[in-house]
Amino acid sequence: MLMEAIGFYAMAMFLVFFAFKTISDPNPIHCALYLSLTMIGLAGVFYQLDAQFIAGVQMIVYAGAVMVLFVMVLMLFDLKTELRAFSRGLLSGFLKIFSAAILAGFALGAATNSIGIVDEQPPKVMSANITRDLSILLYTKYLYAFEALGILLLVVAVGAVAVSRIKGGSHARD
Amino acid sequence: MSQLVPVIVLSIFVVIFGIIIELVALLCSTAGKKSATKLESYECGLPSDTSGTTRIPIKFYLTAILFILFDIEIIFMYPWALTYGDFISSGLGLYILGSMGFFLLVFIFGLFWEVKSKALEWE
Amino acid sequence: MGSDVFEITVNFVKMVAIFLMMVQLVPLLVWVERRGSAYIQNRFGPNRVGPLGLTQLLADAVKFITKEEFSPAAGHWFLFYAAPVIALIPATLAFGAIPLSAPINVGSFEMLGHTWGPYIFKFQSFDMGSIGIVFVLAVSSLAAYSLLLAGYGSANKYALYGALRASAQTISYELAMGLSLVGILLLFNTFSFSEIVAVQNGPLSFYFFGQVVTFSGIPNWGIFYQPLGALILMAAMFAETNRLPFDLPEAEGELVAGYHTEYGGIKMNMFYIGEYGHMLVASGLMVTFFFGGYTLYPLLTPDTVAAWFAKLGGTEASILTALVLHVVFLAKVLFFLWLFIWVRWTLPRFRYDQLMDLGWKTMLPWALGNTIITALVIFVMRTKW
Amino acid sequence: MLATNAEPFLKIGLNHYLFLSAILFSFGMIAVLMRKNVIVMLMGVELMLNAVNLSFIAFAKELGNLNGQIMVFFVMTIAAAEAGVGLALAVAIYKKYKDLNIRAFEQLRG
Repeated sequence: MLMEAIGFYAMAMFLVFFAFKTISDPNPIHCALYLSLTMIGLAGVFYQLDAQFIAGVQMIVYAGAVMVLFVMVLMLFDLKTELRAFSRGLLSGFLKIFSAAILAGFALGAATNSIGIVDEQPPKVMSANITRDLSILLYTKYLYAFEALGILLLVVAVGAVAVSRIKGGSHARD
Repeated sequence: MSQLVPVIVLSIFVVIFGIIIELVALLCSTAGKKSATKLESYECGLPSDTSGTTRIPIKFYLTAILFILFDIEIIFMYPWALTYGDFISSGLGLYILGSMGFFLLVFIFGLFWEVKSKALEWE
Repeated sequence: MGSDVFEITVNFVKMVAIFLMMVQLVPLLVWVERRGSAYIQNRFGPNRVGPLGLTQLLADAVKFITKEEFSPAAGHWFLFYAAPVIALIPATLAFGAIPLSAPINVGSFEMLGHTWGPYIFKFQSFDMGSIGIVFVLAVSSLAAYSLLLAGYGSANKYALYGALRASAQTISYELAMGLSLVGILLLFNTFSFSEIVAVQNGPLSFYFFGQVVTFSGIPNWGIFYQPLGALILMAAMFAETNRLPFDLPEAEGELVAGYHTEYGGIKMNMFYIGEYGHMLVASGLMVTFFFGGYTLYPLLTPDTVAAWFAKLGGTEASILTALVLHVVFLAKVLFFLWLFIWVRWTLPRFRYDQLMDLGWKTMLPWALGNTIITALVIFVMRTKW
Repeated sequence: MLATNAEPFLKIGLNHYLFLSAILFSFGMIAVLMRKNVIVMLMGVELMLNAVNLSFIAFAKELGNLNGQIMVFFVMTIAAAEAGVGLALAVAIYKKYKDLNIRAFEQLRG
């Protein structure tokens, strides 16, 4: 129990630290790198929660693909450190901070209040081969969603190519 | 959890190993004169011109996004490959083949469209 | 990592030893590569320092360490120094998950007035169990980061362009690599390395219209079912390791030295360790998926080798068996490493558009076709008509 | 006595993971609300989605039910697609206005 707690708190501190760096660092490329570290840490947490295959997918899709795309795009732009990383404006700034604080409070409060909603149950034993059960479930109960995702990915591929073809400069501000 | 500990330990070990090697190299390095020219980015001997944005072709970015989309489709095939034998031996072979066949059809259509629309052309 | 001090220590030492094995292979391979290329091109290669030029490696190491250290002023020094360290991680972690030999069974013994219970030590850094293959793919997908960091940290146009080229190439060929493995997974229906090795340790046997057909004397290797998959995996691995004929990121005619233009000395060498580590992982994966891993049915299987040492009994027999099987594995891996070097000095370099065309328009469709045909054949053959 | 007091902190259960998830979600939300750079805002969205994934997986483990994991699979797919399209739009905007400030999007009409 003690080792488990130490593992959890170490992992949680890792995640919270890098998530904080993600949103607070002025240089966008650093943000992307911190976020990819957060993703890798989350994959570790998923693994610990008996979602081994999902953890692998998290690494491949998020850390290995999406964040590489983010870093590549940021290099494409050649952005320097932003002097004013956070948006300003007195009223809107106040409103933003206020709403962020309220929403964060709601999220934390919901998490705190959900103690006891799920009854104390004897820990259910996950089957020996979770990945196999997961795939059987994916191709039977969720077959429709799976096929729909296939079509969604096709649409996104077509859309991304179309958007990237937009010619720049013809209607520029100046 | 117990399976994850060695992975974390090995990663930390490798990082420490790398840092130690770099530190040793830093200690043993021959001291040279640090001139502004030496610290400049290497550009074949011409005076470096680091001002101005480096213009990177949009192609790289487009390749990366298409990679993400196809990568996800490939990842969906892994659980399929894992349970393919189970489905066949329980008599559901045609079902699993058909359900993946539709997905693959969409995949092939997407790839065909990308090739056709010259999104994958490099010159 | 283990339940008591002895097990934890052994596991840690084992992990470090496997990592150092990977690191140690680099100077040896560099020597083989130099001498081999010289042989191929009818030259001598480094032959002055020591017998056969072997101590050239030591001289090089001294040179690498004593090079002057500096980072470009315009660059980002932390990322510049972090990139070589990060380059080591994916290859190390991926290599750690591949089983290098049969597990060692250690019986209980007395030491320091304490009975240490029976242990089973896997001959690999860590066993990821039922998701081994996904783990290797996941870890090797992180390889793009060190390239991008090197390019960004150097603040050099050639380095940045080389890094973008390298990472675009790496991720493009990752698709073909991932898809070429689907065929072998369809056959063996498992993500676990040890199960894949166990299946291949036997006579060639498959379903033929619902009937099991067995050819005794021929091993049940993946290459006999998936020759195209093996070929695509091998080609994709060449691109993943950024070696000739796919070493466009460092095409010196166009990009000076690609993403390591600004690197010198030991930092450059660490990139080399990463590259050769990737070669090692690639060879290990080829051997494990298509060539029976550490077994060589019918001659050297865990059972037959254990029978040689049956007289010794217990722990010693287990250790010796594991070592013999490890030699089998190493022999296979060294063949593929030599193949990497051989191809490098034989084929010319592609052009970048040819490279991308090969990845997206040739290898991806072929891998897709391989998957579809494999699925259809397996469906027809395994169904009881 | 100490053991019983410390038990809520040492016995890691669903609540701990939900709390972690809530913290990460709040961070993502703050990034979306308060950063100027469009791409960093997209990163905030990714962080929020990941926090939700974490609570899905924690519930899946607690209830011994794999539906949560399947849902995470789908969320990841859609998040990756969303990131792709979002970045495509950001690149298009950058090409037009040479700026990634969220203010540049105010020009987008007609």
